[in-house]
Amino acid sequence: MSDYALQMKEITKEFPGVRALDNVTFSVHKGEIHALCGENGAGKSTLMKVLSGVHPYGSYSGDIYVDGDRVAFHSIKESQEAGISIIYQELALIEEMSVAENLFLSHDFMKKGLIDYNQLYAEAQKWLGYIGLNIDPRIPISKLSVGKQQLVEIAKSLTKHIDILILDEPTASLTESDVELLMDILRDLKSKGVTCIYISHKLGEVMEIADSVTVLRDGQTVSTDPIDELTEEKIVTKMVGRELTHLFPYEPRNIGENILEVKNYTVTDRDKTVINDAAFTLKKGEILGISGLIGAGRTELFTSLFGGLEGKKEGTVLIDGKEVNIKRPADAIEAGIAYVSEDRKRFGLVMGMDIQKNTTLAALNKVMKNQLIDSNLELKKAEEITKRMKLKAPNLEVAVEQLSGGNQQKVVLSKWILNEPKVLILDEPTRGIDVGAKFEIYKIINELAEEGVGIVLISSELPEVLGMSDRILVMSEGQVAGEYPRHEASQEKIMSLATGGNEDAKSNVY
Amino acid sequence: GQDVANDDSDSGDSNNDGGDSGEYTIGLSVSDLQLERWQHDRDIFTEQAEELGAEVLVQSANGDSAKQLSQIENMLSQGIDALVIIAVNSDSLSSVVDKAQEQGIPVLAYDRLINNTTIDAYVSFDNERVGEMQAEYLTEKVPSGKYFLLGGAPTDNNAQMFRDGQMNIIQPLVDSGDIEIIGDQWAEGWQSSEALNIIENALTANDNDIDAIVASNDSTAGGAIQALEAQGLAGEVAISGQDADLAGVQRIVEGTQSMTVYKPIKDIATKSAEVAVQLAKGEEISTDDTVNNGSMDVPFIKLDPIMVDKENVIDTIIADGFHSYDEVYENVPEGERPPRP
Amino acid sequence: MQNQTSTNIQDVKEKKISFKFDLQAYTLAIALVLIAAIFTFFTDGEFLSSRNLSNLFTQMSVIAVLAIGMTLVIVAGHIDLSVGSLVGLTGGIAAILQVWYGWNTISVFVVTIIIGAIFGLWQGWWVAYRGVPAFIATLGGMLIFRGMLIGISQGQTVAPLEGGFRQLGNSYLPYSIGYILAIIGIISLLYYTIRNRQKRSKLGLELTSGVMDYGKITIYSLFIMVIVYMLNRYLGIPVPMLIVVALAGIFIFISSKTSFGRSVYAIGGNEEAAALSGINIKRNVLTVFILMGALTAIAGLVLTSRLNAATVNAGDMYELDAIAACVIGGTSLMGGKGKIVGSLIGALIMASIDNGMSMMNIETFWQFIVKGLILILAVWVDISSKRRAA
Amino acid sequence: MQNQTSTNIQDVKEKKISFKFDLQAYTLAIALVLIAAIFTFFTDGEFLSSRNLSNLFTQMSVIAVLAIGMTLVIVAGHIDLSVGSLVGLTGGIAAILQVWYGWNTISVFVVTIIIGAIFGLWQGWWVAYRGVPAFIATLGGMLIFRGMLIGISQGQTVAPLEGGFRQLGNSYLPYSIGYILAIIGIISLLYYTIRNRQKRSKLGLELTSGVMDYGKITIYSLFIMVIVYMLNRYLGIPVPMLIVVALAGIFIFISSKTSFGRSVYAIGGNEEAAALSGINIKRNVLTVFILMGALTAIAGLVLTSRLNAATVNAGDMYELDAIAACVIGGTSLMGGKGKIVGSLIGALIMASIDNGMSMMNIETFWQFIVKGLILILAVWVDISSKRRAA
Ligand SMILES: Nc1ncnc2c1ncn2[C@@H]1O[C@H](COP(=O)(O)OP(=O)(O)OP(=O)(O)O)[C@@H](O)[C@H]1O
Ligand SMILES: Nc1ncnc2c1ncn2[C@@H]1O[C@H](COP(=O)(O)OP(=O)(O)OP(=O)(O)O)[C@@H](O)[C@H]1O
Ligand SMILES: O[C@@H]1[C@@H](O)[C@H](O)OC[C@H]1O
Ligand SMILES: [Mg+2]
Ligand SMILES: [Mg+2]
Repeated sequence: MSDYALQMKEITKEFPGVRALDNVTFSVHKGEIHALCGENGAGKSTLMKVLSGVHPYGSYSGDIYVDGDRVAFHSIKESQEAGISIIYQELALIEEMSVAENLFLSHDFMKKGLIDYNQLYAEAQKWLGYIGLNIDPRIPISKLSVGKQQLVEIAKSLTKHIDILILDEPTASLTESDVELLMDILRDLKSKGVTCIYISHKLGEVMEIADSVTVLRDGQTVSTDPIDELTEEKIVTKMVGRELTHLFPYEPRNIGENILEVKNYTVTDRDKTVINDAAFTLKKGEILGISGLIGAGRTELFTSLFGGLEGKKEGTVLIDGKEVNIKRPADAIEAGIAYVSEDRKRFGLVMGMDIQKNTTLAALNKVMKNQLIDSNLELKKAEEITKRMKLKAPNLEVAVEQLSGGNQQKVVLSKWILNEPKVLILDEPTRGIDVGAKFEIYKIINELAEEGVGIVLISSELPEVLGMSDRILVMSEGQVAGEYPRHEASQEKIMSLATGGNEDAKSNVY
Repeated sequence: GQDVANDDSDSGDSNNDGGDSGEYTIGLSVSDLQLERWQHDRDIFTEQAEELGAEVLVQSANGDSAKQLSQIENMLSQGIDALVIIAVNSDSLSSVVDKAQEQGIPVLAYDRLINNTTIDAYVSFDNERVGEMQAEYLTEKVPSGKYFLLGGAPTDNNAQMFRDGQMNIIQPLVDSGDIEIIGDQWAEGWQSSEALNIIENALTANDNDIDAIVASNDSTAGGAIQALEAQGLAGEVAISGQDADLAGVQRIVEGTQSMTVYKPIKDIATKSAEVAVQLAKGEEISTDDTVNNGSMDVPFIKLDPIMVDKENVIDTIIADGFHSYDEVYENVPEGERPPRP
Repeated sequence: MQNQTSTNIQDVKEKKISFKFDLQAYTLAIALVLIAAIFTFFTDGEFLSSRNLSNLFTQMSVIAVLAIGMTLVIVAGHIDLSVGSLVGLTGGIAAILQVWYGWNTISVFVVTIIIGAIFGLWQGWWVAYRGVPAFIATLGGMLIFRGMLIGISQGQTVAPLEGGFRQLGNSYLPYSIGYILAIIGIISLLYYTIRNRQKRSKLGLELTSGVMDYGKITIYSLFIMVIVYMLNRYLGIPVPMLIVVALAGIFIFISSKTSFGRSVYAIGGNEEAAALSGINIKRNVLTVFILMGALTAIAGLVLTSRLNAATVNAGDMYELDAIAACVIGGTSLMGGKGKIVGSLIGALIMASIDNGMSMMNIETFWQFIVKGLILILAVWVDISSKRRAA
Repeated sequence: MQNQTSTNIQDVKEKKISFKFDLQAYTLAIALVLIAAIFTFFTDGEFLSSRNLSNLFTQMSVIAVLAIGMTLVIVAGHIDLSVGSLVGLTGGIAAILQVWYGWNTISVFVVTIIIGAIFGLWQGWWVAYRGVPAFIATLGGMLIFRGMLIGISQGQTVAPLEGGFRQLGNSYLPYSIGYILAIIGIISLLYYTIRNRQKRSKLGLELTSGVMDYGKITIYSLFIMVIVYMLNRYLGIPVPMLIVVALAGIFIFISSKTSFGRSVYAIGGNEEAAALSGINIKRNVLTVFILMGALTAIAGLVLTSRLNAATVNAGDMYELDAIAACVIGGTSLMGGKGKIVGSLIGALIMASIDNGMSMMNIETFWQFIVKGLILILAVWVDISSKRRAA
């Protein structure tokens, strides 16, 4: 018997116009946690989809060995039966269905004849408990935030019999504490002999959990090394093909006048107070970080300010010192606000539309002449902005649904930056983005701030908030819990505010 | 100012396609084949015309007047010698008939008149007369009482004409107070299921107190009779019909339907075939009657519809060979059948 | 600590959700009650008479059977435009087998249903395995089946049927059997609830309040008894209604209790996610169409039996009524959402409108207009009350 | 280094994709050509005769006009089942205004189109502002409009029309004007391409190869000239065809060059994302329905003119043909995707099947069956060749 749980040899996979995998070789030892790293579009997800039968046998070339035996999966079911379970980068959940039903969607438990719902719920509750999610398994998935959905997705794969577990960016929308929980689960699984393949752009996690790391670049294998021979910097260098010195390119800037002022802002949605008496300011050229736990109401506060949330709003919003009344997103755009949503698939992109049209969707007036869309001008603008974002795509006429996750995120960013906003709200803007690209995005954020744009950076990654912001606002349970200027902020202080501790920082609110 | 003459030579070779089967080609455009009778019309017409040495192209328009228009256009471009039309709608074919006339192709209106254009002959029963016959029969059997009017498709022009005929007879009796109209409903698409629901509801609303149902054809009568049957009223309530569909005639001999109006299809089809072949040959035709269609007096070959009830089935429908004795009496016990003719 | 917080928020939400959920199911019933009230008023109570209720349930039966299958088809994210034609064709085949070839009723039924399933399979194959959009595959079917019917029947009305066949659509259950069935229904409802509560408490799951559970049962039982009593005051439960209830029961069971049923909802909800979860999309979609075909054949049999004849234009446009019943009942044409009970209420609403207006003897053109308006209003009432509740 | 690589890859990729793109647009045309070839063979060439082409284009015109609007409606994620009835109603109103009230043709046209737009607005209002699913709102419309038509026409056919009205559907352009229009078309094509190339090079955008661009123009020009020549060999370009071409031009322009058009695609593709991009969903959806209403009125005028009469059942079921044309043409019923050109080819395919079979004098019931089969096969050919290309 082989001591490899998995070997993939000379795998080549082409999409129309794209060679996503080019002779990739990839071997994983039994019982190890093997990280797979690479830039956006390097081919990580594609490699895993080849393995799991999403791209069935025959649609790629090369050989796959599981436990030393050559396998040829024609369908996802076959790979499942062989003990391979995968958590996809894009959530594979049915919105209308309950948490419990989603958990056992493809489980033997559902397959054998009739469904015993009581058993299903009991079983579901057990698994949810295991991953630390205390929710009623009967509520529909659509009621959960992306982070919680991600946890359900993880639980879903654990319910099956697994020899090899693949996690494609499982932590993209998790908070630190949930990430810790996941790490514990992985260690637990490892101790039970499960082999894990772990894909993440968060190299800290990789260093913490992985036993060895394979790096892909442009569809080719760069190297496979044991973890003790690697550092974060080394991995980055292998990934991007050059050295990247510091991750957060923060530079002190001139911070100008108040550009956005929010006072006594309260949102109620059908008797439920969603945002309670929020107040804060944002200055020209300032980067304001927003931190908080999942469900703290960060997204709700800013979507509401942007006019994208139903419910009754009270309070004052001033832009450039003038009071504005934003009823719908069009008003916000008019007033110079842009909002990059955290859920790009649902709120950010028209997936079936091509890149060019997606980038100009919120800024059509910028590409119109005499009331008509000038497609050449449109192409020009789209090319400029996507070049600046270092978007990787065959051309601008492909539908965004064909892009890798990270590149989709860049399209969303392009779309809003093209709008030349005064206030740019970024909700988890680097979710699923590789280090190299992250660095580019940070640079762009800095550039924009330098140009005088006021930037709101909502992020669940504390290092990002700490590294980029001039000032950090912490939210908790629909309220602004407090704030720290850059030099006073630290992980501990923020966490304590976010969980409702630290009374004295609350008085810091202006 | 267009030169129409050039078309045939250009698009070429479409004129008399060299007499492979017959010397003449007749185009027959049928309204639809969803009603039983038109199939008989088509079959008999074709058979007769072929006997007279003509070839027949048949198309059916599924009751869609625009489709019929298109189909006739297509026929015209195949170089026919005469055109026979069972119009979906009497008023909606004038432009294409004009076209045919421009090309010198004679047109015969079959069963339904075509208005506001030039046509060469019209062979038909009178639709209003059909309605009158239905009402005459019922009012004779049930001179006073509660009448329910069951119309045909609200979107069929002919249904309106039958109703006009019925009212010619019934209205005076309504005015005199002998007859009370307790309901007036129309069955979409002449569907029996619609008729069934309508009569079920009518019986319910009137506590089964209905004396006669003026149904405009046999398929709607069929549905209505099902509703009567469920109340044990089949045969008790007088009900009219039209077309002498086999199922209808069977109901008549079984006593559940009072009458039907038989439009001797053999007559109309045979006569039309004769006239069509004459027209194709370019011969003159002579008729006694004419009817005005809004733009001319059309030579009219008028055929009489025949009222059929239990008494005269054998002398009319069976004698004509429209349905056979065995078919018609299939569900009647041997002993109760009238003697075989 | 964090978990603590989120659990609290969660609890509040949850209660709201379960309350909302119940309301969602009943909001459509409100529209139905309104419609019934209006017609009852205008017909001096006739509309709710035993006899008319009996008519109403019989009149809705064909569309209701179709709507049951159509719900599955639409939930799976597809559509079936061919059901009207197929009702005609299967009904025609059944009548021809009996009237022209003298087959006995049972063999006719069995063969017709099998034929329906085969036609369903044909369409499902194009949709599932050849990727032809259901709209086109079944539009094709609509034409093909109608053509076949015209071809084989030569345009003739095929009638009359034998007694056994005729009873399918035209007979009633004896009173006693009606009551027995009702009581069996109520007892099993009770049994099921009690067993369910026991199981839940054994598994340590949260229990819904007993008042709620038993209250519901009381209401349902009352409802069942009243309906059966009303129908028994006339001729008894009509057989077509029994067929609808039985099929509805079976298909509600299939859709909620079997993995096939859940897969259908998953496929319609998010085909990609369903595929990634290892659900066999093709086979399940094929099955949906086969079932639709079989149900259509049953509808064809009921219609033919009711008319005691098969006509060439039978079933014309029924697809529209069946789809409308589903949409009124809250089924989303985008797939993934929809309930059989809703579709049945939808079918009942449609039948009520037709029935009520013909009872009132409204002029034909007004019937078209009023029906159109009521449809829009009924769905609007449903939607806006749902929205308020949400 | 990295950029370098990706740019290189980019170049190679681009060519492949742009080829694919073209193929996608033409794969449906392949199905059309196949169908035409088969019919031409079976009719000894008659199918492609000048005269029959003229017929064909006229016969497809009403559905084509509807399909143009329906494409927008479906792309926006909705559906319109009322177009058939509304064709009938607007046509009926037009005929009544002229025949019964003696209005002149121009006023009749203007008023009818306005009325169509108002009915569209009524439906759009329910859909956009009241949240009633389009299926129900327009199913209601279907009934209401048909009822209104029966009511106002009292079931009668309204005929005949005046000369001016009649010409709309029944006349032809003089040969010379046909050629002049063709030449104007070709010149503007050329002008547009040249100006576009200039602009692109001014903006520093990559230029598609001149051979490609001018090659395309040559092919299009040839195509235009051949069609015009063929039609002029008979009576000239039929006016209904001219109307279709003009409307198609206008709506292709609207859908690709205006922010309204772009918004419609975005709304259908992802309504939530569109809303957050500042697009006013309600107003745009309303506009789509208003346009659909106006186009339907135009279709109604053409049909009435062609029939020289307004009948009570005119337009019956046209919604199905219009939707089918769109779906055949690649428009997705899920919204967001679809092209007017595709829908026009779809309409042409449908008309060709009807026309070809009637030229072949196939028996009616076979016509149903064959049409159904061809529909399925045509779409399948389209889909599978696209898939192969992808
Ligand atoms: N279905 C598809 N059709 C066409 N191209 C695809 C498809 N899926 C992936 N690609 C392309 O294949 C390449 C590799 O994509 P993949 O999703 O594997 O990247 P990744 O390494 O997972 O990136 P990320 O970190 O952004 O998720 C990309 O260029 C992408 O555009
Ligand atoms: N459509 C919805 N229906 C029900 N609950 C919702 C909905 N959207 C959000 N919520 C809940 O409202 C709370 C606030 O969510 P919000 O997304 O604003 O939090 P957040 O601080 O941005 O967290 P995250 O990191 O998940 O984005 C969460 O508990 C979330 O689950
Ligand atoms: O014979 C009748 C025909 O004339 C009418 O048009 O449609 C119904 C038929 O019954
Ligand atoms: Mg990926
Ligand atoms: Mg958030």
